[in-house]
Formats: sequence, C-alpha cells, structure tokens
Amino acid sequence: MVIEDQNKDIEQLIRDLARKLLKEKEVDVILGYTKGTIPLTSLPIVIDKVEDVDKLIWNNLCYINLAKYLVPRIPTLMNEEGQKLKVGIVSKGCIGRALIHLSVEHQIDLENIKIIGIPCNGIINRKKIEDEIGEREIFEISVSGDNIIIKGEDLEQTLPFNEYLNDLCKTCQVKSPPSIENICVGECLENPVIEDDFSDMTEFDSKTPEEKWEYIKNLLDTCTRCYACREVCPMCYCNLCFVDQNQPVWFGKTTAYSDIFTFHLIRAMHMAGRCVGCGACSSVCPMGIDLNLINRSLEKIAKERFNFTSGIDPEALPPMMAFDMEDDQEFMMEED
Amino acid sequence: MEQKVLKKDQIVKLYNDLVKDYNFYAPIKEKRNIIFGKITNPEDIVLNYYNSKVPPKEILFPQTDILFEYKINGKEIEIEEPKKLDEKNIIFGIRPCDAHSFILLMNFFSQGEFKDEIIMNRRENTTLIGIGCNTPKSTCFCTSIEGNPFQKEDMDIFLVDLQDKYLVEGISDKGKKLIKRLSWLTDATNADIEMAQELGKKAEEAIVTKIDLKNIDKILDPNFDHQIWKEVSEICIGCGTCSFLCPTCTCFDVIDENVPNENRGRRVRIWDTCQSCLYTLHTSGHNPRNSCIERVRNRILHKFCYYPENYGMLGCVGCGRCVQLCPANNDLRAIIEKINKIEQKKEEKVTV
Amino acid sequence: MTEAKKELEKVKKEIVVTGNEKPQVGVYVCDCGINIAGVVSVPDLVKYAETLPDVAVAREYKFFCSDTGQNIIKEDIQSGLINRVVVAACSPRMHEPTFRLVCKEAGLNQFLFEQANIREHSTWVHMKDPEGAFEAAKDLIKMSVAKARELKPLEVKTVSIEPACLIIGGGIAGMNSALDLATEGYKVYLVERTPTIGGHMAQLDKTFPTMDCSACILTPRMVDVARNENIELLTYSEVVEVTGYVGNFEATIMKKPHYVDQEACTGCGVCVDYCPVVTGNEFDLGLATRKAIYIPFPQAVPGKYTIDMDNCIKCGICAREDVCEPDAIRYDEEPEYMKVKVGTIIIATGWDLYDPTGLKQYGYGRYPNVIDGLQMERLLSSTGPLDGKPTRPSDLKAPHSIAFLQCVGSRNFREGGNQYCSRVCCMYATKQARQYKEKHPDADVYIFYMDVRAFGKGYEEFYESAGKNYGINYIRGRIAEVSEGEDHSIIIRAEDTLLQEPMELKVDMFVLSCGLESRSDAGEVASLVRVQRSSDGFFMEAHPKLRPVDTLTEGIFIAGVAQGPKDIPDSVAQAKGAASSAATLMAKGEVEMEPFFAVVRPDRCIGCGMCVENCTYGAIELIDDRHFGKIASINQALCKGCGACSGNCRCSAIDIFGFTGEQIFSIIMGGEL
Amino acid sequence: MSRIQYPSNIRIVRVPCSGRVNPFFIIKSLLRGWDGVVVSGCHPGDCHYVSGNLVARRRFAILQDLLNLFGIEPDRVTFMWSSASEGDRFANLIKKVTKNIKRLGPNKKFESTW
Repeated sequence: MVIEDQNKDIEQLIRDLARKLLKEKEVDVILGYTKGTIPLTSLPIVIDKVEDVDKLIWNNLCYINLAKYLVPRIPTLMNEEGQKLKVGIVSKGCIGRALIHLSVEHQIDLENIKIIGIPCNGIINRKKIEDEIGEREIFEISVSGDNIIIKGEDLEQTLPFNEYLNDLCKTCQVKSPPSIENICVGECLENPVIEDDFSDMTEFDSKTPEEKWEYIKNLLDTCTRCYACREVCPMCYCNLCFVDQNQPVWFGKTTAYSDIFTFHLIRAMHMAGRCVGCGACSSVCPMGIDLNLINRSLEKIAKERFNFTSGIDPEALPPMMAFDMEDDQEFMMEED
Repeated sequence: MEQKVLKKDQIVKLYNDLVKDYNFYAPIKEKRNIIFGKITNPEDIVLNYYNSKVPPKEILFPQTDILFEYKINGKEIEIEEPKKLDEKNIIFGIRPCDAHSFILLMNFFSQGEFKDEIIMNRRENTTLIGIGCNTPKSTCFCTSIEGNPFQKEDMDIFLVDLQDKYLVEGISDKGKKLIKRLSWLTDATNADIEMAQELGKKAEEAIVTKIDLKNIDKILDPNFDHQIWKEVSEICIGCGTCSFLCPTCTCFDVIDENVPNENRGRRVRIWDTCQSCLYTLHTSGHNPRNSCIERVRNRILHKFCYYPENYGMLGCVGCGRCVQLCPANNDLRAIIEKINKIEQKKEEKVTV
Repeated sequence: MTEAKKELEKVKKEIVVTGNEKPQVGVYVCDCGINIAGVVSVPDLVKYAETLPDVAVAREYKFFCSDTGQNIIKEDIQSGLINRVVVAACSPRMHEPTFRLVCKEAGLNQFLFEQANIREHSTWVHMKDPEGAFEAAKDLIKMSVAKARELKPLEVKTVSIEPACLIIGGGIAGMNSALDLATEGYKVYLVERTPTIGGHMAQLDKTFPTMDCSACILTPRMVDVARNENIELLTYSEVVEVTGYVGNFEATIMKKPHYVDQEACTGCGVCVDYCPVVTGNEFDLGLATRKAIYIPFPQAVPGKYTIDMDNCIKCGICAREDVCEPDAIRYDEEPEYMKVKVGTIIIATGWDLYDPTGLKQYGYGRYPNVIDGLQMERLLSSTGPLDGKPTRPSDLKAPHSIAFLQCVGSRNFREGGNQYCSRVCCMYATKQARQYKEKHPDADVYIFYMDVRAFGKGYEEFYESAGKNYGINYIRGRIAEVSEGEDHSIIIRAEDTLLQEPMELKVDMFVLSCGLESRSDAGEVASLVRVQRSSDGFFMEAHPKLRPVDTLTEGIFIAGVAQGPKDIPDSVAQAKGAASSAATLMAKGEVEMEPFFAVVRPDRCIGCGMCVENCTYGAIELIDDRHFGKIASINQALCKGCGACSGNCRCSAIDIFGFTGEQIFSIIMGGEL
Repeated sequence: MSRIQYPSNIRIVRVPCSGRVNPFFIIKSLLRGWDGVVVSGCHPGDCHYVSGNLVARRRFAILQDLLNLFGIEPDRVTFMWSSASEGDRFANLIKKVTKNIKRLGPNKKFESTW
C-alpha cells in the first residue's frame, strides 16, 4: 500500500477508536495530533468531545512523543479537582515504548491510560527536507504515492519518501506499541522480538577516535543549549537536570564546546537503556542537530551489552536498574 | 544625491574597506543555519536569505559573556575586566525587524537604575547596515507591530536589494558619515529609487499574517487568571526555543565559576529563559511559576502587556522565529487570536 | 575553681561547628620516623600547606599518633585555632580511629577530620622518586584540605548487637572459639560441613614437639563442644547466605540430608555390617575403606551415621527392620534450611593439603610408594588403617628406608605451588621420622630440606634430638627427580648442597612433606561473608600486626589456618583471640556505626526507583511524601554507605555522608595539575 | 601496598566503593585537565559492599562505550579491578595506564579549566 493510503487508514483508525473511547467514557480526553499551522509540523491536541474527533489526524510529521505530556513534570492533564484524567493516547510504536518505560520507572500508572495503537509508517526528517530546499519558503508538504511533494513560492519538488525518513524510523522494529492487556486498543505488537545488527553503525564505529571527535564536534557545536531536546524527551523528567544543578556546579552552562559536549555526553549516559528511539529530540532542535547517531548507539549498547530494548516489556528492568555477575567486562584493564 | 548604489560584486570591496576598523558581521551559512557571523572571507557572505536563525542580538548580548575574571592573592583581589569592548562592529544585512529589536534590547539594558555598561558599550560601537525584505516569509508579521519590511528608521544605513545592486541610504549621522568614507559608491538614479519604492510596497503587501495587537494589553491585563492560559499551554513542552531565538528576549543568568582551591574564578552571563521551571524557583523550594501555564502566560504578558507598560512599545518585532521554530507548533499567532476572542469583562469587574 | 577543675572544664568544652562558618583547617604533617621524612622534606610540605586556602596552622611532628603528637592537635582545637583537622601521615586504615578520637576528646566533632595518606600513597610507593613523591604528597595534602573545607559534622549511630556468634568450621580453631564464647555465655552456632567436628587434627597421630596423642587431647574437647548448652552444633551443614552487618548478621544454613534420622540413630553400627557398598575412606585419605553408610571415624562427634548418597545403591538393606532397629533410615530426606541471627562471625575454615600430583618429577600418584605427609600420618596413627604399624602401600611390608622431601608446594617461586612457608612441615616430618625410628630403630630415614625452620617453643630442641638421639639423616638439598626401581623401590637423584655433590639414593618409601593451602572453596566463603583474601589465598586480616584476627569487615573474625599456615598452638591461640575479639564487641551490647550512609534530597528525587533496584541491602524504598510525592527513602540501619545508588542517580538526589558530591568535587578541583 | 613502586604521577581519591563513582567524577576530572582517570574497585564477587562493583561495572561499560562514541580515546579512562592484597597487580596496572596515557599525550580535547 502506498504511504498516502496508509496515512488515510491510520487516520481513520485513530478517529474510530477515539470516538469509541470517548463515547463509551473509557477515557476523559484523547491526546493526539492535529494539522500544524505551518508546513513541516503537526500540532499536539487534547480533545474531550466526540464532535472534535475529526480534528485528529495522522501524517508523517507527527514527531512529538505524546508520552511527554503524561510525565509528572507537565501536570496539565488534570480535572478541576486536581485528579489525573484518564487519557487515551494516540501511540505510534515509540510512544507505546515510552509509556511502558515510564511505567517501569514508576512515573505513570498504565491503568490510567488507554494506548491507541497505530502502525506508524515513519516520520519525515524535517532537517533533510530543509537542507534540500535551502533558503526557500515551503508552503505545503504532502505525500502522494510514495513521494513527498513540496510546494512553495516558485517551487514544486518531488522527493522519494523512503530517503527522507528519520534514520531511527528506517531501522525501527517497533512500529506499533507493544501490546499490554486491557491497556491497548487498536493495532499493537504481540511479544515483539527485536533483532538488529546495527549495520548502520558500522561505518561510524570504524572511525578513529580523532575522526569521531571531529564528527561529533561538527555535529554538536552549533548547540544553543535551549534544551529543547531535553524538554521534548519523555525520559527527561527529572525535577532538576544535572546541568542545572548547583551545590556543586559540576558542569558549565556556557556555549564553549567543552560544556556543550559534556551536556550531550552525560545526557546520553542518562539515556542509556532508556531512550526509546522516537527521534523527537532531533526533530525539534532549532539548530537542526541530528542526535540520531547517539540514540542509535544507545540502543546498540543496551542491546549488545545487556540484550535489552527499552519499552518492550513492562516487567523487564533496564540495564542501569539491574546488575549481573556475568556481565562482559572486556573493557576492564588487565595485566599484560 | 543622498542615495548611493552598491553593486553586489562590490561587497568584497566594502568588506575590505571596513574590516580594518570594524568586526564585520554578516549572514553566513553555518552548517544548515543562517547566522550572523564574523566574516573572515567575504565570499562566505550569504545574500539570498530570509533571516538568520539566531537573531543578531547575539552580537550585543552573547549567549556566553564573561563579565570578569578574578584572582585572590592573600587579601588582594585582582579583577580582570572584559576586553574588546571598544572594538567597533558592523552588522551587515540585518533585517528591519531585528534592527528594531535593538531598540527594545537597549530599552532594557540602558534605562532605569541599573545600566548595563558592557552592552551599552557594544551598542555604541555597532553600526547597522540593514537590508529591506523583498520577500517576507508567511510567518512574518512586522506590519502588525507598526513596522514594515522596509522600515529603515532603526538602521544606520539602509539597503534595498535591486537584484544586481543595492540602493544605499544613510539614515543616522553615523551611517551618513560612513557612506562619505566610502567615496567610491556611485550615485543612485531616479529609476533605482522608484524601483525601491515599488519593491517596498510589494513587500508590505506580501505580509499575509495580520494579527490584531491593538487592544491586546487591555485584554491581557484583567485576564491573568483566565482559563485560556491552560488551553494555550496544554501542548507546551517547556523548552526555551521561543525565547532563546527571540530577538527581544533579554533574560540572563549570572554564574560564578570558581576553582575552589586555586582562589580564582570568573563570572559568566548566559542566556536564560522564563520558560524554564528553574527560572523562578525560590530557594525555599516554592515556585510561583510551577507549570507551563504560568510560564506561557508570562511570556505573552511580558511581550504584550508589561513591556508596553514599561517602555511604551510592544515587546515583539514580528520576526516570526517563535512561530517557525516551536517544536510543538504552539503558534503565537493562534494564541493571540484566542486572546482576542476573550470577551472583554465589564469595567466594574476589572476594578475589583 | 581549682586548676584541675578548670582544666576539666576546658576539656569538656565542645567546639560547636555547624558547617556554615569559615573553615579553619589545621594540617599536621607527620614524619612517621623516616617513613615519610626520609623521602620528602616535611618542613617544605608544612610550608606548602600554610599557603593553602583556609589553612590556619600547619605543623610537623615526628609521630602525630604518639601521645605528644595527639596533644599538639588537641591544643590547637581547644584553643579555638582550628575547626577542621587534616593529618598527613599513614593510611586511614591505620590511624583514622586514633585521630577521630583526638578530635572527639578535644570537643570537636570527630568527622571534621580527614587523613591524607602520604605514606602508602606517596613516600612508600615512590621511594625511588623523591621529587615525584614530594609533588604527590603536596597534592594529597591539598586535596585533603579541599575535602576538609567541605566536611560537615556528623553524628554516630549505634546499633544493638545480637549476643550470638556464627562459627564456620569445626576444627580445632572453631571448636576453641566456640567453647570460649559459649563459656562466656554467648550463643554459638558452630557449622561444620563434614558429619563430624574435629577437623584435620583428628587425623593426626601425635603432636610435635611434646609427642602427646592428638586424639587424646582433641576428643575431650569435641565432647565438650557437643555437650555445651550454648553451642548449637550444626554438622554436615553449610552456610549458604549471609546478609546484614555487624551486630545483626542473618545467616542461612543448609543442613545437608544425612538420610539417617539423627535423633533416632543410636550409633549402634549394625547397618555398617550389612551395607554391601565398599568405598574409599576420606578420613584415611583412601588408605582404608568404609561402607556407604558410615561415621567418619570411631570417635566422631556426633557419633551418628550418614549415608553417602553418591555411592549408596539404595538396596534397602540398612532400612530393614532387623538391621536398623530404631527405624532411622530416611532415603527421601531433603536438605533443611535454617536462618540464624548473630552479632559476629568467626571464619575457621582451615586448610587443604597441597596436592603434589602436578609435580611430576616426584612420582606422586604414579609410584605406589610415594605418599604425602598426611597419608604418612594416618599410617603412623594407632587409630589408622594399620593400627600404627606403618607399611608401604605396594607390598604392605614395613619399609627399611624412608626419605622425606620438604617444602613440597611451599617456598616455591619457580614451578607453581605456593611462595609462602607452610610452617608445619619441618616439624611434622621430623616428628614422623622420629616416630618411625621409635618403631624401627634400624631403619634408614632421610630428610631432604632447604633449611629447617624450628621456631616454636621446644621445636629446636626437638629437631636437635631427632638427629642426635634418633639418627635421622638430614640432607640439605633438593631432589631433582625420582624413579621407580625394582620391587617398587624409589630411586632418588639429588644434590647434596652442603657437600656440593650429586647423589643417588634408593629407598623403600618416599614421603612428600606437602604444605598447607587455603581451602579450595575459600573464594566462595570470602564472597559469602564479604571478606577479602590476601594474594596467597588465605583470608586477609585487617592489619598483619595489630589486628591479626579481625577482617576488614566489621564483626567478622578469622581463626586458625584459614588466615595463614600455623601449627596447633598458634591456631588455638588465634581461635581464642578471635573469640575474645568477638566477645569484646558483643559485650558492649551495641556498636557505633560510621554515619556514612546515603541521604536523599527530596526536592530533587523524582522517584524513578533505580536506587531501589541497585541497593543490595534493600535499604531503599519508594514512599509517598506529603510534600514531594513519590521519592526514595533510606533505611539508615540497613544502609552501608557504598554509594551504588548515588553513583547512578541521574538527579544527584542521593548523596553519601563522608563522600558527598561537594567533597569529591572539591578534591577533583583541588589537585594541582 | 607492600611498598611496590609505581609512577608518581597519579593522585588517589578515596571513595567507599567503585559503586560510588559517578560518571560526573570522571568527566569533571577530564574537564579539569587531568590526562587520565582510573577507577579501581574490588573484583566481582569480592565486593566489600556485595554488589556495588557490579552496579558500577554496568555504568562504566556504558560510559566507556559513550566516550568511545564521542571520540575520547579509550585509554583516557581506565577501569580495573584490584583487591587490597594485590599490590603487584595494582602497580603493574598503574604502570600500564601511565604508559598508555603518555602515548596519548596531554588531554587537550577538554579545554575548560573551570
């Protein structure tokens, strides 16, 4: 089926399920996406009326991970008495994974949630499109067949959909949320098995430390430290991010590369075994920094070292929450 | 003739003439982004651009600004003041909205009891050579803020892009003096001037986003507790993109970085944002703006209510950066529209 | 007020430190005799320390741990000159308690003390690089001062001690510890893995140098242990888990199934006559046989029977009514687990004999007439398989000539084996040689040695008389190899290093005086109770001189050969020492715990639960706080302060007292580059 | 330990257990300008605190992988097991670390000294 038709089907699925959940009062609100006000975006939306269901859409620009709206730091989904609303949440695979991981970390109670599972068909990489179009304003973006059609002033361009996907989506094996009984409706994955050879990482891994350093430096040094990547990440729910901590002030907050580097390195450290690979951080970066390389690497570390993929099994403990006598320790120094 | 002409292929000459005395800033492409960068090679200057992603306020008010460094020697404290404050800067290619933002910035940094001498110094030494916007973006709304794509009042020198050349007009004395120095500039013809006027009209018409800001401060003032704030903040993820990349936002944080055992350290000013929950966190643990609701409200109120109250002009220049760059697409235009729909409360209620 | 009273008042004065006032650090650089001052210039270190921020005073003294040295520090505290103390000297393992006490006595909170280890971390290990050592010492002082500036007063926490002791191992050491503690009124759980207590000593015939009979002195002690009301004897049992901490250990003990009801069994031994299975007897090291149902040796305590299920064919004969009258056979018995709460633990797990099979040149395992020292002991034993009339294995004839080889598997720096001296072999070989000569005065007995170490009371006399009065030939030299001659005799090729000539000798029997080794499962025991082992494999004492029976884990002691090779008197002495140390601890009724536990910053904690999963001690749980919502909460009684939680916490919401983030930050920032 | 000599260009920071070592300590040390960082703990199974070193080992494995990803030479940060009785081993490993770091040269990637 071509992308265009898939999108229509997914949209229909979302609307049907949302209507049913609202009608049957299974949920108080539905958290989903609606059309954005400018091209290359979508707009998260909260609806509570059946008649608003048709506002819900699906396209390949629904990059925000809606699970973020459920973490305790953003406590808006409450009723007047301050009680948590029962939320139906439109879930592509990575949203489902985020929800499951958040429940492992005691941040959300899955009982309060209905996961509206949809078979995600990939998110378009906004940066790649912007790079392609350059300094010309885009008025409209649409999918036709298996192509992306870009329209703008003096501009009409057709780009192959598959090439302009997010890198994480290209390797994604959890397109629908993993199924949990009584929590999931719609299309969900039963007992997903992840098999990944991380062949997309081979080229980078073969670089020398010097080459890697230059590559990463070139990648990160435009960072303005607005922390949009952190704020959009469903796993970044700390009360006080390490970079904002004082007593003592461990790390600088300036835009010197050491400070930028340190922020991203330690954030990656904190994401290990937790990142669900939604790619929202890259999608929202105003400076267009693509963090997918780091995210893929985090998945690789978790998978290859600890045979763990985050957000698949609500009973499984992530690597940093567990320990094992038998772990590999090839990196420990030994005598010659 | 007051107006001159600068051929596009003369920009290298312009640069070479000025770079001896000035730090020459102009739009360049760094990675995928247009920013105002200090030019070392005039070939790097990008002239086909809408506007920079990071506003040129960065030149006056850098994201990381070392205020001073210190050393303690016994009971002596040595303070090393920042250097390079007397260096002269030229910002070439600044857009009218950003040039206007410099007025707003200086309102904040130079008025009142506390004057920021570092920034005032930099502003004093900076000359703006702006270019009108022939093709504004769909998200631009400078005309709603009493500006327009060819607004030249805030510049020192104003250029109009006439395809292969620029029409050059000195606005301030500083600008006029500079033009005199560039004696090689040729005079503009009447046709050039007419063409520029034509382009100006066209550009103004091209601004499609119109938002009604006429009564916004009056609507906002009594509606501090309106439930609309919950509505417009519901999807905010609380990042600082909108304010970090806003040409008018001036909030900063001052950090002392010390090397505890070496008796030395420095004081650094970095950008801060009212969208961060830490911005208002009290030592006691209490946070008056504890959620996105209060924080989004503060941003809107500051720009459209408090700023006009304090300085007599709107705290927004209509550049549209926040509209384009909000990760959650929480569109300022839509927020203003919703605010305008709030029914005006009756007088007696307001006075309570 | 009298002068004395005034003095007393001064001593009582407490220096109140809240942690918010300006730190005033006193730095005391110790010469440690020449240990430090012999390598680096202490006056220069003092001069350097004076330049460091917040250092109020820096002083040098020969030994700050001495009374005079301590008083120097006390005076500075009491005069109000300083409110933080840094002593730059030896390892905190050595003197941290000393200087904490100094602070305490001077009225300063004892945790406002920090020790810079410039001896073990500088002057000792960089002795040949005095310049480097000086730089390192400077930095270590600087880093300690940096940490000291961040020190906050802490309060010690006391926990009560369970007046009971778990003793692992029922040999002569374990038994002695058990009896001493039981006599003092403490409950003792004595766990022995074999079906009887007694250990290796039960296998011995006579003991050097007094030649008294091992069994005669051991057996009454075994009976005493069994009879003592305070001792719960758990033979044929193993400790499988130990949790908790000093004063409050909880041990899980597995009682292995005997397959014979130990209550019902009367020890009559009829079953043994009927049992059709014959197998090697471990107690006699395979030199004799036993049945599948057995007691290890006749004097075993408890004298109840056990079925060896590895060899039992389950024929059912022993279970017959006419065989086992008390009906005690239980083929389907399962292991039983019991949990005990104890305040202290003594490890007395003993030793293994070095296995000489690997030393191919000596023919052990290949030639029947090559045996090890312990086998010789059994051959000589009047309760042994030969009733004390030793014969050689190949033809069961009394050998006319015997050669002993010393240091088998000991003092070996080249071909594997152990580097240490096993301390007992010289004497046991001499004793065995003498015993044999007593029985066969005309036999030729040779002892090949490197040097004879006869260090104990009466040992040298014993050795002298062996040569002089018994005609035992001591030959200084190592044996290159042995081969088998006709009639299974052993041909020895060696070098007599005193005469400096090669020699060849034919003997009827060849005894390898094998050394002692740590038990093969010592590693597992170490992990189980969390104590360390030294590089030789034996359990490590907290300090080789001053705390020889303590381990680095508080509340756990070591006794006997488990700590290192020793003879019976030393084992017993150490066992009594361990018992006394354990009793000292338990007599106090409570123990002070270092307050170095984890603390949660509730405003930062987000309740992700990672620390809960990381904590081995189960000291952390998630609670619902009225103000902060779901946060982690530390049970300080269970927390040991390891910091595994803190090292992982993304929010830096957990800190460890004594090693706080701020303190470590200061150290990192403090070091000179 | 046992007065076995090792290079004098290391400085020791005492922590209760390798489990206490937060990646912050390591990164901050590099930022501060130290040329290399060593974390030494008890062997797995011998942890004085039962499993602190196992918790730490996972943390260090991830940190090492990420340092590698970000282009920090793997020899800058070394993790090792060494028990209180292994003076020889400790000295040998420290010698090896020193050799490795000398080969890498000064740590210049982290320019911040704050």
